[in-house]
Amino acid sequence: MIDLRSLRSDFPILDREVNGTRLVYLDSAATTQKPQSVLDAMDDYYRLHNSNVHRGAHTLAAEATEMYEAARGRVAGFIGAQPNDLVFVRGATTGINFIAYGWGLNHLKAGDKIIVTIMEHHANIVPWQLVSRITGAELVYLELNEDYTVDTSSLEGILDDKVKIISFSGMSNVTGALGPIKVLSDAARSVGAISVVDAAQLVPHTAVDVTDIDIDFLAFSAHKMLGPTGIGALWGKTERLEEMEPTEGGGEMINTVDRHESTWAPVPHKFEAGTPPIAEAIGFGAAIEYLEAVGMDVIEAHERELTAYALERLSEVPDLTIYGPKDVTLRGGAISFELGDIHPHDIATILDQDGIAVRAGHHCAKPLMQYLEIPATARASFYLYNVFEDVDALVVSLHKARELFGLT
Amino acid sequence: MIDLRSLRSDFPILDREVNGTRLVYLDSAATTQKPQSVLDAMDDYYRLHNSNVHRGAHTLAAEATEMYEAARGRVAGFIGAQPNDLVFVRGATTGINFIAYGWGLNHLKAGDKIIVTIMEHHANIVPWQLVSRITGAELVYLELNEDYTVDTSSLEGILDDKVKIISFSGMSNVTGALGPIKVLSDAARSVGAISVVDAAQLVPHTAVDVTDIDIDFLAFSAHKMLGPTGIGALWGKTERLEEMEPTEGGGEMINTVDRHESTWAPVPHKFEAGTPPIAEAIGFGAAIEYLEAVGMDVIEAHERELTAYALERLSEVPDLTIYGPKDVTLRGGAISFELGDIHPHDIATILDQDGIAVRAGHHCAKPLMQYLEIPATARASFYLYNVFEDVDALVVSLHKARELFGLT
Amino acid sequence: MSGLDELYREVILDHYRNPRRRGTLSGDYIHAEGNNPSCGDEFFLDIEVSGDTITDAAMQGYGCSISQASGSMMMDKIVGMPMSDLRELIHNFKLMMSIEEGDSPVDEDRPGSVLGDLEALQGVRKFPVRIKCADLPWATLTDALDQVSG
Amino acid sequence: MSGLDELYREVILDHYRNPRRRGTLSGDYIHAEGNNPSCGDEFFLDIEVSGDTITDAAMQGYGCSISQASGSMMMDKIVGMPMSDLRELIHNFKLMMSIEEGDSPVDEDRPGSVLGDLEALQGVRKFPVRIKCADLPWATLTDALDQVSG
Ligand SMILES: Cc1ncc(COP(=O)(O)O)c(C=O)c1O
Ligand SMILES: Cc1ncc(COP(=O)(O)O)c(C=O)c1O
Repeated sequence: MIDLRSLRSDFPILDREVNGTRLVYLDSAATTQKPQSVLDAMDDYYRLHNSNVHRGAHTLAAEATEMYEAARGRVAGFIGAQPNDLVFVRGATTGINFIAYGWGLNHLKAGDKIIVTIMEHHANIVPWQLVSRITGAELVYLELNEDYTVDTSSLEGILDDKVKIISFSGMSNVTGALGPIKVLSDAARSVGAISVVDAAQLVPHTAVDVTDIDIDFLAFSAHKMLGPTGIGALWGKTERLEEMEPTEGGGEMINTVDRHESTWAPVPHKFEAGTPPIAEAIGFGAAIEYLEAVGMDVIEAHERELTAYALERLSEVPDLTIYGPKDVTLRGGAISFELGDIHPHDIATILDQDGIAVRAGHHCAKPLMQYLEIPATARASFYLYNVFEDVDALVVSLHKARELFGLT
Repeated sequence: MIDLRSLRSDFPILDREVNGTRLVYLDSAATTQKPQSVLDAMDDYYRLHNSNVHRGAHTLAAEATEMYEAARGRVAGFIGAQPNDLVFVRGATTGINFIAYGWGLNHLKAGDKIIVTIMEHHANIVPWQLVSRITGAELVYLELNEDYTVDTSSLEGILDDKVKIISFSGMSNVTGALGPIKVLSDAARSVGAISVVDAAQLVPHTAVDVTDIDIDFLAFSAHKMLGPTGIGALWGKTERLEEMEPTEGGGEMINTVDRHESTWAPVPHKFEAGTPPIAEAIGFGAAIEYLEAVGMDVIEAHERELTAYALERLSEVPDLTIYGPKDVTLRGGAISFELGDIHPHDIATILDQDGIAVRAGHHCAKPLMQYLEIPATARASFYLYNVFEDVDALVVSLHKARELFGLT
Repeated sequence: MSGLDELYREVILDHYRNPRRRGTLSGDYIHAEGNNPSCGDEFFLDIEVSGDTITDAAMQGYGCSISQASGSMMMDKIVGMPMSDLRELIHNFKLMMSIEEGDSPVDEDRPGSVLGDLEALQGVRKFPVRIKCADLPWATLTDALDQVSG
Repeated sequence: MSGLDELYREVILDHYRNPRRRGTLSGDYIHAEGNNPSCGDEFFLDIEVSGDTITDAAMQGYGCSISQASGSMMMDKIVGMPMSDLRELIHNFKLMMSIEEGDSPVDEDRPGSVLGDLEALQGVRKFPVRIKCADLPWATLTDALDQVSG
């Protein structure tokens, strides 16, 4: 059994009490807590090196630029990528929007198809709806198997040379199901389409190497992997990034600007208009450093054990229904459930009284909720700092909820 | 004489040495330094309240949401606006792009005119070029008077009902010249156009009340006013924001999402897709609190004195040419200059050896450089923490540069 | 009483599980819809008005115990009421939930005393994030009223 | 010598103020353009090649003393050189500027010793942000070479 208990002291917030008891944070799929080293890295930047990047010949500017670009290198290295193929963006949402508007708009036409899955987060649905509305392309959904994994058998009837983009989640933030990366990227390639992976839940929890998985774009957020808010990464194959139109105009993304015409800087700068999130990039780099020091294999194994334990303990709670794969090799550590007729919002309130933080709602996945014919779920999700006692506390509190609502 | 010297100890970086001497930071137009209180506010958030906003029924989520929305209220209040009319964006650049794509795209058609001025930052040029390219609208430039202020007399020949947008800087980051807000917003109104103010350099240095100046949109960045990187604000009149199309799709900006259709959340949330820059918003709020405690009138008066002193001292340096108004009532504290045939980049390097940080280059204002027929300038710029000795140090170092380059 | 016991009173769970006047109206009626995008709760309201009086009402929707019980209790309260009294009822409710402030004929210590059964929702005040749950049906009712008054 | 004195050697200021071979070529020549968007420096290069030898060259551009002097010195150096030696020259220059690493016939302590006048640019190494200034003409030359070699 992997015990990462000693890491907990690196996370200041875990010392906090909520409603008079220890914080049991089971909401890492929404956002993760930050280790001291990430806060220190940003503080150090602001206290000693703060300056705008890329524009100055003075010492602070040179230091800030070097720190910013070193962070790019670190984040790129984490997914096996070249620094110049990694664009810093506001988060996974902005990353996917950049792909939709920057690549989609100028590659889609009426009648083309974009394939997504029914388990997507709104961040991987709404941008495609917006771009479809402009281009006349059609959004086609893959549905789910009995075990909540994506049903790729229906691809057969959909896949043709009208398909230009297959965009899917590497891991569902609702069911925890892993996305069929290989099947869908192969399918995309077979018809000359590109594959886009929404990796907001994948990259934080699993080692990902973009040279291993043959995809075209990948987007993720720092705040879901120990890093700060306000930053994420968009990775693309060099050729794909070069095919993309700039998504925002402004300083730093240009080569020349005349009154009426401009030319663009090389990627990745072409997509980083204006002052970038500098401190955030540095904090992101520090988060990666922390994750690498622990080891993604260790983190993944730890989460798998926790998830297996949680699935087992939760199955003992009467009236509890889990929405997601039972097989831990098919899933990550986000566990959605219902408890009898107790609304998830009520569950969250009751758990919160015991210091337990879970999400309740549609988890920004309304089409999935409609598909599963449920309006909402409660969701517990794990990260490296969670311990088995957190699961125990959850189960105790769920029994309390049953009692309060008179479930017998 | 206003002396804000005692504030300097609030800024940790000002204790730092650069190349063995005290840091003389004259690059606040690029980005400003941060007081301890701003760093503490973000640290406090991460250490005690970190959670995603708007989505959770647990205590941390409620606290984070309250802090985030309180920050919105504070930033809005700073410019005399209602919280719901203020959108948190990545920075001024993103703010202007949102206006260009969100409002411009669906209000412009071939033959329409967008008026900007020749003193604009690329952030207020390139987005309009991009949108013009799509819509067929035409970008028209106002040029400058002898004293570097915007020549509004040429409006006469341009102003007609083809004009849909007049977008201009409230203060130039190159010449320091204030923008003719009243003349241009009146002009816009007279032909039913909207007025957009790039306030990246204005709001940090002058009290702005959007109920006083009758404009439609205003954008600015936190990092240029003591706040963190990664966040800025886009303010718009309620009706204008409601006319805008969403600029990014994703979580939190929706009302309902079906497989093929979605509807949007009310403003400002409609424009805040995904996890917002939460810690950054809180830091932004703390920066505003700091500025309000000092008083914008005091800050403005202090900078005016510093600028007057600097203009006087610089005029004593042989071979030095200033590009900007001489009259301090027409300008802010960004001073661009050339020194004989010493390239600005060389000036910056020489000054840096004395710990003095200035910018050198085109300052993201290439059309202005072309117009002035200079390829680059050196620029010194001030903020509340600068003192008269900073100007003295600058002048001494400029004499040294002349010597090194053998100017006599 | 613990906060949770105060929140989940028996009468609330009863209304949650046995909502009054669930369904839709037919004929001539006013329809309004409310939803809470952050949690997904929905509330659909039909009211029938004859002269100045609400003569019938029906609700549909889905959501947590608080939003649904609040709606169910609201139904009980409004049928038979003169339209002219509705704004005050809404105000008194919002007063109890600390959504609105102001003078009112309300007992400081028991702001819900004029509200009958609805007083059971007073415990929600200790759970600020849940206030918007309790308010959803009332916001929908306000919407319906606005349709009538123009 | 202080860092600044080392950076702004007399020979550099001389090349800055009196750039060699400023202008353009006519007839048959290779043209390449380089610029440094972050500071605005520009460098335009024309080279004339006969057989394997650079027989003429001209430059235009604008920029700081370092980029312009580096270009001017480069002009002096390359005219008359066999094309086949250019890559090595560029490599040696980049070695001196610590842009590239590698074995070379270069003196560890005086990596610029094989470069003649250009050795004066060695002082730039102490100013890392200025290295890209010194490199601009050389990046442009590389571009010109790539045009020839395909
Ligand atoms: C006048 C002006 N507008 C816009 C910007 C862009 O601001 P940011 O880089 O923070 O997006 C700047 C800052 O460089 C500026 O000075
Ligand atoms: C699967 C998935 N995709 C995308 C996102 C959006 O990430 P962000 O809100 O950081 O932009 C999330 C996070 O909520 C997610 O879970």
